[in-house]
Amino acid sequence: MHLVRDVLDKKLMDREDCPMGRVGGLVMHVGESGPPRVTHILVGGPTLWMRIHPALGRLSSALGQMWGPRRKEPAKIPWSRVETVGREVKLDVEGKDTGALDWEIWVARHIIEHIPGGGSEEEE
Amino acid sequence: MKRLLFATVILLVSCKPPTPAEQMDAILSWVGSAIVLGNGWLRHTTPDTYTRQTLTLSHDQLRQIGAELLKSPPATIDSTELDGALTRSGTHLARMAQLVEARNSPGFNQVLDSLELDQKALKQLSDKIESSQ
Amino acid sequence: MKKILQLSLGIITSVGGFLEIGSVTTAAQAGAQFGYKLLWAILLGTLCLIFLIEMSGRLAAVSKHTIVDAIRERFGFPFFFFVLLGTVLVAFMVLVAELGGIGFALQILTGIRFPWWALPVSFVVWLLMWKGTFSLIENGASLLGLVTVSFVVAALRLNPDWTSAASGLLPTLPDDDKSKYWFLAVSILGASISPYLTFFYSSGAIEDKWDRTYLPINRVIAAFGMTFGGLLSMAVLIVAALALRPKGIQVETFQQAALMMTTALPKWGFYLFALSMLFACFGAALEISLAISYFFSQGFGWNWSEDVEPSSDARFAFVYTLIIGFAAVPLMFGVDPIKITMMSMALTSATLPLAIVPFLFLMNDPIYLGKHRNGWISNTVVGVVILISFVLAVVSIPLEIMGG
Amino acid sequence: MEVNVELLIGKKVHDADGNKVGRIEEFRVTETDKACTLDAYLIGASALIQRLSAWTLVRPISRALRSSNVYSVYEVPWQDMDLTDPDRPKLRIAKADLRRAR
Repeated sequence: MHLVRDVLDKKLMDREDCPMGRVGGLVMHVGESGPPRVTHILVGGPTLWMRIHPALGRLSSALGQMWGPRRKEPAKIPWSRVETVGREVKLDVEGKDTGALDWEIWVARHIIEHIPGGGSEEEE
Repeated sequence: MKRLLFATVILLVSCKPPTPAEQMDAILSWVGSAIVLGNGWLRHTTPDTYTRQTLTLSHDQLRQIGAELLKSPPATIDSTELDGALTRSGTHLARMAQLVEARNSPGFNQVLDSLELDQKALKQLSDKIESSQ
Repeated sequence: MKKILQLSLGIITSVGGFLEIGSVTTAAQAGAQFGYKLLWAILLGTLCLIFLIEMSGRLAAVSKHTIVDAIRERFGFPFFFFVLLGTVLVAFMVLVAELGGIGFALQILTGIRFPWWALPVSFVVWLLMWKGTFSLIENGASLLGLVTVSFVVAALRLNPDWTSAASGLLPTLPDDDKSKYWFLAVSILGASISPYLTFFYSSGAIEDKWDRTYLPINRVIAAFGMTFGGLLSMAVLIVAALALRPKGIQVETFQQAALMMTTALPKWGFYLFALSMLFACFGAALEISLAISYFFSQGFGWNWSEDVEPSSDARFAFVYTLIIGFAAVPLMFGVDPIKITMMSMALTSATLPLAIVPFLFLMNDPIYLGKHRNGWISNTVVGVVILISFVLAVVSIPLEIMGG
Repeated sequence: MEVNVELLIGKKVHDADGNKVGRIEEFRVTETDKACTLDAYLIGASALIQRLSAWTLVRPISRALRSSNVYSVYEVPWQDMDLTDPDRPKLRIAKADLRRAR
């Protein structure tokens, strides 16, 4: 398997087959002995902008502190939760619990549901 | 880099305002539109408001382009003749717009006929300008 | 049986959805100023579009990826972002032009000027997106768009000289006004090869859950739908060449374009033109808004579907809400839709390689397409046409800006 | 030490003697039960083409242009890469000792 071609930027699906973003970054642990291990999948915001330019990454995290769901850390999913890597990356997690859907929920709660016909006030 | 600058300069120099022939084409385009439109209105196939608005627009455009053209009239034609033809068609266009508002078809028909004469005069002038180029 | 129905529906929708303000304005200007001379540009653009549409449907049916999905996955976020920036900016300009087209159609019908229509029109477009489903939007808008077939009727009634029309299918050099000629050629190519159409089409194939069994249908829809669509554009050009050109009328404004069918169809010509523009621009505005939302959602991996409630794909709904709202602003300030149209069509040509070159790479990718990947014919046709459009655009846009 | 894989893409690599080797384009990994370990770094233009899965398009073109350029691709086993400074990846060995993949 190749990390960039087969994993990075692939769509992430949660336990219920709901899309929860794309693989924005991968954290690798490089130890003193033994081969490096991929430990986490990163999703969203600053991780993405950092790939274009570090300054954009910093701007994005600064803006993220002022507006929106105000998450301090990017959503991080342990590699052990990966079920399969195929057309999509299938995860054994609940999308909402990972933080990857924070923005989706924030936009739904703060904007969409305030517009008439925007859908259910309360899900679940 | 130098070559790029050179090319830009050439482009800027080659860029020029519309020629008198192009301005005459634009004027004829507006007069032609007014005539087609007028005929349509007489047959009751174009709505009043649209007809009136478009005639007014033609009038405005004619005045604007005409004024530009008369600032530096081409030497090959008599500029008083051009001025006269432009003024006449302008008046006719304005009159037509009024007559649409008054729904006066017979009167409109008469002015439309005169506008067609203006068109011929303008066309001759335009041909003269074009052939002299 | 179901597939035959889908097939005919597919063709009808592509015909009804083909014309929009860009193709009408560029074809009308070309016909009014150069007669049949620019018919080749429509032919070339339509040929390229047939291949692109077939390719985008094939990619979706075989790999279950839309073009945008695949660009993000294969080329990574930084590259994807630049494609997004360029494509969405141009598509946004086209959206402004379409909304302006609706406003203008309403203006000539009612006499109320188009800036006043900007807000109500945007609101109706948004409301349909908010409440409607994908099939309602695709089928409803394109069925109404079938009124544009009246251009063909008008063209036939004017008895065109078919031999000279046919000679226009081969490119020739103009006698004068060269920069305008090439600029129009570029704008026609841009109006025909609209990338948003391919995004829309491949997203539709995913929404309709296409699989490999749809490959023949896809091929027929692409070939026939786009050919008929291209014929509509040609009809507009022919009508303008026969009805406007002899009277010296150039299409500088929408009001002048509205006269083009009155010669062929004296009684209904004006109203048919107004309704054609109204419905065609309306359908296109919906398609472009959807295409932009699809672009963001697929690229970032958000949930997207036009068939669920807005709160279930909040960011998808948020994007089109924002985009449609912004698009109304320049129109309220009275920006001339015809100018925006001409510029956005030429810019479409200039930015074509941005999205289409990576798309060509994807269509040759054995991982996505296996044995269904492109043959050399598709690669060559699309590659060459894109190259031509790009080169012409880069040369003629500066000329037009300087000269005009 | 934690390293961001996505930020390593495109980074220039030098060998132990300071010679330029190429850019990191791809990472070969082995997926075992619930873990994913790195085998090798792929460096060079060919690694990029392979990452874009673009050989079917590039090969006929380069053949048509009769370009005799053999695109280089180096496969660097994980032991030979020094990522102490992730912005300046280094090899622990000399370029000449590298294995060329393919």
